[in-house]
Amino acid sequence: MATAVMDTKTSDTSTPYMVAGAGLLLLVVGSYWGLAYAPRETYMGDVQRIMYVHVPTAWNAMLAFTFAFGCAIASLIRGGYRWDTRLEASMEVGVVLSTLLCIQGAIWAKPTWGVWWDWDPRLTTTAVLVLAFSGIIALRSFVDDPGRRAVWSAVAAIIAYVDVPIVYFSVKWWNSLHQMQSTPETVSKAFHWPLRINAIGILLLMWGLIALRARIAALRLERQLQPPPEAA
Amino acid sequence: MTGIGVGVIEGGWEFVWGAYGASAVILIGYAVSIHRRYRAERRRTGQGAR
Amino acid sequence: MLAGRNGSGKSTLLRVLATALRPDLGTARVAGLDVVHDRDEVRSRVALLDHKSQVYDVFSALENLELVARFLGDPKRDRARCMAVLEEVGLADRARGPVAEFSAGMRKRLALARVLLKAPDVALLDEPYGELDPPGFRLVDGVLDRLRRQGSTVVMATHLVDRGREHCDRALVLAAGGVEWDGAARQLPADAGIVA
Amino acid sequence: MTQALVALRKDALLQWRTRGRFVAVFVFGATALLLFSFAIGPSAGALRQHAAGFLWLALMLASTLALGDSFHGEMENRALEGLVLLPASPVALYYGKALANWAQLALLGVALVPFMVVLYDAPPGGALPLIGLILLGTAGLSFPGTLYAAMTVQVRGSQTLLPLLLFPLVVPVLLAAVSATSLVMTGDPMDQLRSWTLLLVCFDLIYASLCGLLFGRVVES
Repeated sequence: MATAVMDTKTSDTSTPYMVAGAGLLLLVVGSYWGLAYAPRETYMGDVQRIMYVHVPTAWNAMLAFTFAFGCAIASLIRGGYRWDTRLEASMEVGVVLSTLLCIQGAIWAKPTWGVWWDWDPRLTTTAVLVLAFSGIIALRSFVDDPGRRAVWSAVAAIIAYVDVPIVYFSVKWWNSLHQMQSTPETVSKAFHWPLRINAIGILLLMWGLIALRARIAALRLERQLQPPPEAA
Repeated sequence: MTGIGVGVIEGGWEFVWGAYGASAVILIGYAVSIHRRYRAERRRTGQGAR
Repeated sequence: MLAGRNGSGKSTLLRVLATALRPDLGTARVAGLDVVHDRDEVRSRVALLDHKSQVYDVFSALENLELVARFLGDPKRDRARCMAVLEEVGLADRARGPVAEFSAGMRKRLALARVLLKAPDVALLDEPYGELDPPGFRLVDGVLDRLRRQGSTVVMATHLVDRGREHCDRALVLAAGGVEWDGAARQLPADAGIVA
Repeated sequence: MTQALVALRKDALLQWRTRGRFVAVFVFGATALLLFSFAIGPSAGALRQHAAGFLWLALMLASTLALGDSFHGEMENRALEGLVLLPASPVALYYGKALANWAQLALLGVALVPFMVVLYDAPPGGALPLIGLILLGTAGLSFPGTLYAAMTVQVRGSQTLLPLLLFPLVVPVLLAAVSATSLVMTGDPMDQLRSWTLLLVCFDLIYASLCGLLFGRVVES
């Protein structure tokens, strides 16, 4: 069981780099398009351009945690460490993307609502998500035994992910008492292209990073698991 | 500065650059940190078993 | 009987056989059952005397045994049976006192009582003589004989080679996780695997 | 099913024998309530408005202490492992412990209410709905909390890890419980109490079943 740690495609290390590179390239293209060519939005003016990076980050952050949820289930059912390394990787990437999402959201809220944090249900849920999964990453660093670490973080990841819709609804009801629902990012047809390009860009970047981060985890695990000296 | 609230928002470019800057710093910074960690792990394992 | 220096893997082996520890590599079978696939079946047939006593300090000796009896769910293991087992391990007079005040030797006797109460097919005893006084030694000998009379297989890890030779049929000496010597307990050399 | 009752009886007896700890946790909760009022200042109006929030915050903080303690008895002599190897079903052991913890936290909540009423001059509202909400809210804390307590007690630094894992998870419980409690205390003009109560019930059901399923994996070595 311990030997099935490494991903199959370990020999060829360049694919993740290429995928990540392609992602970055697309991001540059999409951002340039959004900043330079896309027309100004009638009400929001130029502040609207933040959407071209904010919405794709939101989609991919959610995707990363959904993938982590899948890895957690697979890790519990299949055992072995392959899914565990992917769980660790996708959780970390998910936390980084969600943190970025909160920062972007705050920067977008200031000119729009005059406050850095407007308790928008989506953003508040993201903040809770960042805390929940950072807690799981902390749990992993507290547990030394690889087997136990794999099972426990998978259990915690499942519990945390199931909580996301509940947090969203509770914040939405709680928030609707104070102010009318903040306008969703209404993105008209003309603005779709930079959005899609950036979305695919971040997706590729995320995919490459998760693959690399999983290998880091696998290499660390291999060193930790040093198979017992072969019986003479 | 920007007109806040229901009216049309003029300017606000500093916020746009802020958002894109933060995104670039975090995404690229994180990618570099993964690359460095990956190289360190491969070197440590490279010297060991293989 | 299992002999061998500290850290030779005696306790680990017993814990794997008792399904308390999942083996990373290889397989293990107890009473013909695989410890991983038929885990619950193995558990119902096996009893482990661990170096940790596995008892609740805030409960009394009797309460601890009754708790085990209730979980085993067998009506004939009622309070009388628990008291009888406590009698056998010499704790009858301390049946009601909280285990927190028990000495290490008394805890070992209570742990032995748990094994006797379960009357397993296979008894895995890790250092049964540990922390016991001379009368305790005789007590353990009695327990070993009673388990054997009940038809239980006993796997005992101990350093007391002479007692092992007396009560066991077969002996293994472990060293660094491997088997160094395997044969009839009678022929077990006095210093096998323990010296040097 | 009988094993669950045996486990519940065991955990109830375990908590009764260690009731000294419950008093300490209660004192901690009461202290927290007092500290909140120092943080806000003596103005009755402000305190009364946030009374529900303070009650539930104090209860959440105190419950992490109670939950963290609930597994020390099990781990001392590997007693829990002793039961698992009988074999006692982990699901029964979980619900025994979770229900016992729930009862303890509910008792803690009810005991804190008079303190809140006195300190914050808060109208207690209907006793029955208030107790009902305390039951629903503490269930939401106890079911996931028991699972996380079983995990973190086996690890060093569990005092920080348990709240770190539990608090982000129970955000909906805090939001719903605080909103519902203040509605009970200060009147419910737009009849929102039902939706908050429904949310609490859903949370409790989801995590009572999910944690029961996953508990076995947590205690297996």
